[in-house]
Amino acid sequence: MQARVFVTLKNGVLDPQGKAIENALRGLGHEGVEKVRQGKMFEIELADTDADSARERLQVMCERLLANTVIENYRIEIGGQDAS
Amino acid sequence: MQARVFVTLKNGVLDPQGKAIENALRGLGHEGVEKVRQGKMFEIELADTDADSARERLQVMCERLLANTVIENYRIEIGGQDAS
Amino acid sequence: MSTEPNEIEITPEIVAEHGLTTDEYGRILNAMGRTPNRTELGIFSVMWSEHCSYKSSRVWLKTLPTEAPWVICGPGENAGIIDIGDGDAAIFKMESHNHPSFIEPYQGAATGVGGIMRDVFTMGARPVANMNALRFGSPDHHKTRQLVNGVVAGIGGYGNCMGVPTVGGEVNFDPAYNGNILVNAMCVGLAKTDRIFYSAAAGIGNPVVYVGARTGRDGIHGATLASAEFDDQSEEKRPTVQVGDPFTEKLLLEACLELMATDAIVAIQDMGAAGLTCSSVEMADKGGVGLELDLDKVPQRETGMSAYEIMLSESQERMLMVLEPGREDLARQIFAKWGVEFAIVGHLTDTGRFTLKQGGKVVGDIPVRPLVDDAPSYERPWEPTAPRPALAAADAPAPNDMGDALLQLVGGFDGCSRRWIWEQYDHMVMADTIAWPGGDAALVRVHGTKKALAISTDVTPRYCFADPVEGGRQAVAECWRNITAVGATPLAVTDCLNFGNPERPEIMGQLVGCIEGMGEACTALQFPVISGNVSLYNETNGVGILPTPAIGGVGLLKDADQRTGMAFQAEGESIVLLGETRGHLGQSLYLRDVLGRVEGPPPPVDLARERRTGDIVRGMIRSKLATACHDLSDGGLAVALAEMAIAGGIGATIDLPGTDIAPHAFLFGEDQARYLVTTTQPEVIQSMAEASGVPATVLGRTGGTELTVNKCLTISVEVLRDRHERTLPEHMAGS
Amino acid sequence: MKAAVIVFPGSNCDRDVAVALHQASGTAPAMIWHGDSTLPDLDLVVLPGGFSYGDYLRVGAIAALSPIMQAVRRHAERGGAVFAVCNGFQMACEAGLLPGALMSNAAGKYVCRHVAMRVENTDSPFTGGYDAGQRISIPVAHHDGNYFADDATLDRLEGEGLVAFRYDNDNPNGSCRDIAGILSDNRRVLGMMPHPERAADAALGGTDGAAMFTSMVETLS
Ligand SMILES: Nc1ncnc2c1ncn2[C@@H]1O[C@H](COP(=O)(O)OP(=O)(O)O)[C@@H](O)[C@H]1O
Ligand SMILES: [Mg+2]
Repeated sequence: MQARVFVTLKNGVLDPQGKAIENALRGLGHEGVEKVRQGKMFEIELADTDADSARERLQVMCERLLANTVIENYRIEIGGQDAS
Repeated sequence: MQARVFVTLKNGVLDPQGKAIENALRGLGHEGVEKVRQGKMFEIELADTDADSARERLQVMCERLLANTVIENYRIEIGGQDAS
Repeated sequence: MSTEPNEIEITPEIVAEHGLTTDEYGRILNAMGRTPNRTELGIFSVMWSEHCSYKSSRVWLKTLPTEAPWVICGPGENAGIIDIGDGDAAIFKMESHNHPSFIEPYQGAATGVGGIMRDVFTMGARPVANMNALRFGSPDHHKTRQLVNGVVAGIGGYGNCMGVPTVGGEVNFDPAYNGNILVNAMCVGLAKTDRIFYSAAAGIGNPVVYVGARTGRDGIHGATLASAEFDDQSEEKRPTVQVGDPFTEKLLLEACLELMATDAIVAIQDMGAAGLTCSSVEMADKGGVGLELDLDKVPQRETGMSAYEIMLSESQERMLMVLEPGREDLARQIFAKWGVEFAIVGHLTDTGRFTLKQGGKVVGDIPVRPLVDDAPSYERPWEPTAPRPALAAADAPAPNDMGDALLQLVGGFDGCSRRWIWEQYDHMVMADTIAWPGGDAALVRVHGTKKALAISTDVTPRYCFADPVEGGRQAVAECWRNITAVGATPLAVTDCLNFGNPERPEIMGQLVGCIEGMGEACTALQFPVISGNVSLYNETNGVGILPTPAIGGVGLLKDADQRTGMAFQAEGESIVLLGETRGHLGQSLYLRDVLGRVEGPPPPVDLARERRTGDIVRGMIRSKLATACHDLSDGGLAVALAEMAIAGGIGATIDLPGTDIAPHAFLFGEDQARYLVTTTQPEVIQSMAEASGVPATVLGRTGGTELTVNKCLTISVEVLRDRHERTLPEHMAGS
Repeated sequence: MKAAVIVFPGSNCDRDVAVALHQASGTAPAMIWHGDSTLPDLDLVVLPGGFSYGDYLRVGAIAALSPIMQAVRRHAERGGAVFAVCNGFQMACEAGLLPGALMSNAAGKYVCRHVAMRVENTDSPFTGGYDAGQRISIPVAHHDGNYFADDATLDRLEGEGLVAFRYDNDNPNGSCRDIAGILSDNRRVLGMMPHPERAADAALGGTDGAAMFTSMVETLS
């Protein structure tokens, strides 16, 4: 089973990398770029066949490792479908 | 207009980060994790209102800055819709 | 690619795709006694590429001096080795990663650093210092910023993670590098003289072991890419660039060093360019044995890899070893502890052949000797570079304002502070860096001793372009001078010879000329070449780079307390100029940056004078007579004074001696073999110098907050510093 | 003082900090491999700088899951001292030994240089050798030293005197309120980005970090 996890910085947490890219894009002449935030994406292949149990396991993985919930939010997508 | 760009390593390109995460997840007892690849996600706010022209501009940004197409692929999603 | 069968008809097109000429293919047929299969052809093509076989440069490299009583191992192994006393050895080498860095600056530069470190630790040394010599195109070329950003981040990214300090280097900007940047990385390591490891395989039947990262389809044909010219399409072709994994390399380093402390290793060789092919063939050839590999045993990252792909992959962070029989388990345990892949992939044979098996079948079988010995070697036609007419004094007029000219030089792209770069490198990790980037040579202590290694990389490409022989001499002399200026004894060099297309006689002439000059200087200064690397075909659309033979030198300071730096130490000290000033302005930074002209011959290098002056300066430093020391190079006396003032935060007032040299030529001329020292005992310095026939002129004194050259200029040290420091950060921030 | 330095795969300041401790205490600290799950009886545990697990995913995140970190946590819960430098600070935050998180530097670049800092709290086993408000210069070397915590946490840290060091008009990474190092509630765990072990030997360009090691030796023995 294929899953994707998106990890983004919480609102209100400064995103220096996003900011740097924003500036670089403007530097390249892209005037209309108003804001850039950078996040991470994990493409995960699981042995699970059951979507619910997979989602549960992914949630544990996110809480314990993939995201630092002090600063980050996460979102799980299973087989193309949004979850949690 | 809100867009998202996903940048992933091409197939066959070494992904040390993904590998390390994979190992760490297995170390945590998640046996069923078969493969992890890490990618980047950019959430971009554009002044554009026309989806087509936005897509075109994003493509240029990807080619010039957001991705290095020697080793990376990119995918553009506009307002929740997949493109290119 | 993997779907292509191994047994194919070798057409002239396939031969050409592999970068082999018809004549070279004839040699292959001769060596094989039959038509090669695809894997075998691939193996010949990488082994006979410029990068691996040095076919255009070999005859000339042989002319370089490589010996001295302290040289333990000269060119031919993974890196060169010198004896630094007390059973310690310094092991070092420099290598280029030019083409990959142009295509993917971060990963290209990173893997360059990873590769050179492997060359050093494969010989049993712990890497203790990295250096980097970089050449970029014009600062305002549209690609330059991104390239600088990526290359610097990549060098830092790899070295910092490895925990090896990057302690120095050099950078130039010139439009000649617009389409072809140079990224040369040097690594210096330390080992005990009785625990050095070589690559000659021995012991028929002994196991051949693969350790490190798995093999993927990375950079197949990287070695041939490094041997081909760029054109506008190169970016389209987009060869797979390797991604570096410094974490795996760090584990590989620790695991290898742990195994090296045992007696399990017979021979070891890193997998660099041409990966598994080059490493196995070299080990077998050096040991005069055959070697058989079972490709099914090679750890693979991807499925369905063909023999061709496995043999030509340039995946990073891998090593090949021959072990003593019965030591496999010990070795396996060490690698398991560090979490590094370990596999027995073959054994040594008495057949003298390089045999490859896959799926139980023989997929390659080549006699080792001809594969190495029959490699082509060319004496390519060459033309000497025409000498430049001398620059008449009247042709290099004084600036409108001497102070402005000095500011222009200390703030110019070739003269400004490189802090923006080296602050992105961990230059302090290992807690032995006692002289950081920003001085003449870096100094790194031999851990736990009073000894320190001095390291510098140097070359002035514009000199080499104007006169390759003089430029070659000057590169070596400047490196020797930088090491001397911190108080150390220069011992040996590594080089990285970056040139354009050797098939053009004028480029070949540059290579031949530079090597001639380097050789002379190395001989005269007893500064032998113990390792190095050649990078040719650095051209885009037929425009070559400036000839750039980068020299990386290492010296020894037996007592680190005797070192000196270039910063003015105190107010009221005398400033003494050692060496002869003639006011040579040809090819000077002043001529180029202030007058906007690139003309004349470079300054002549008098090697006997160089040696005499350096030896006496070193003595003054070690006896503490000299409180600070700086050699004179780009920008001449004025720039050297400014740098010493900026570094110390102390001003100075000097008078130019009464000579018939125009003041601006005295201040900005780039005559060689000169140093500035500060001292509280100018008379002693002067009489010492005079006794050795070295001119010594007391110019003035340190003190105050301004640099004043009477009748010429007065600038506050703060303004100088500001101009010196501002250029790179501002440019890189895009303002 | 019985001290141990934990060695993670990818640690690279483990030797440097061991040398500084050895110099200050006269005894070499034990070097303990991350794969162990117990610690001997110790006065001090050091989490050293480096790139544990390549700092892949997030700095310090994978190291925080190492078997040894359970033992380090127990040691800290018992009131044992933990000195966490640079990558060690990042791990300590990831492991929950200290509040907050370390994000990538505001300039987006690795930075290695001396920074000016102020000693904010001298009431800990680590900082007792300084005067309150003392200005010192110590090198940093990191890509992710940008300390972040929510305002409530920052207010609490400040209110309870748990900010150990602050950058003194010389913030190299954009950290909140110029924080360079913080203490745990019981002041027995110190996390800091700068490397005092690189400032404990005059030949390395300064000795402003030496007082930390002598202070640890005096109070923890
Ligand atoms: N790429 C670089 N990386 C690290 N340090 C560098 C780099 N380029 C220059 N430096 C440092 O900046 C200082 C000045 O460099 P350079 O002008 O080439 O010195 P010199 O004229 O003495 O050879 C040296 O200490 C050198 O090590
Ligand atoms: Mg110099």
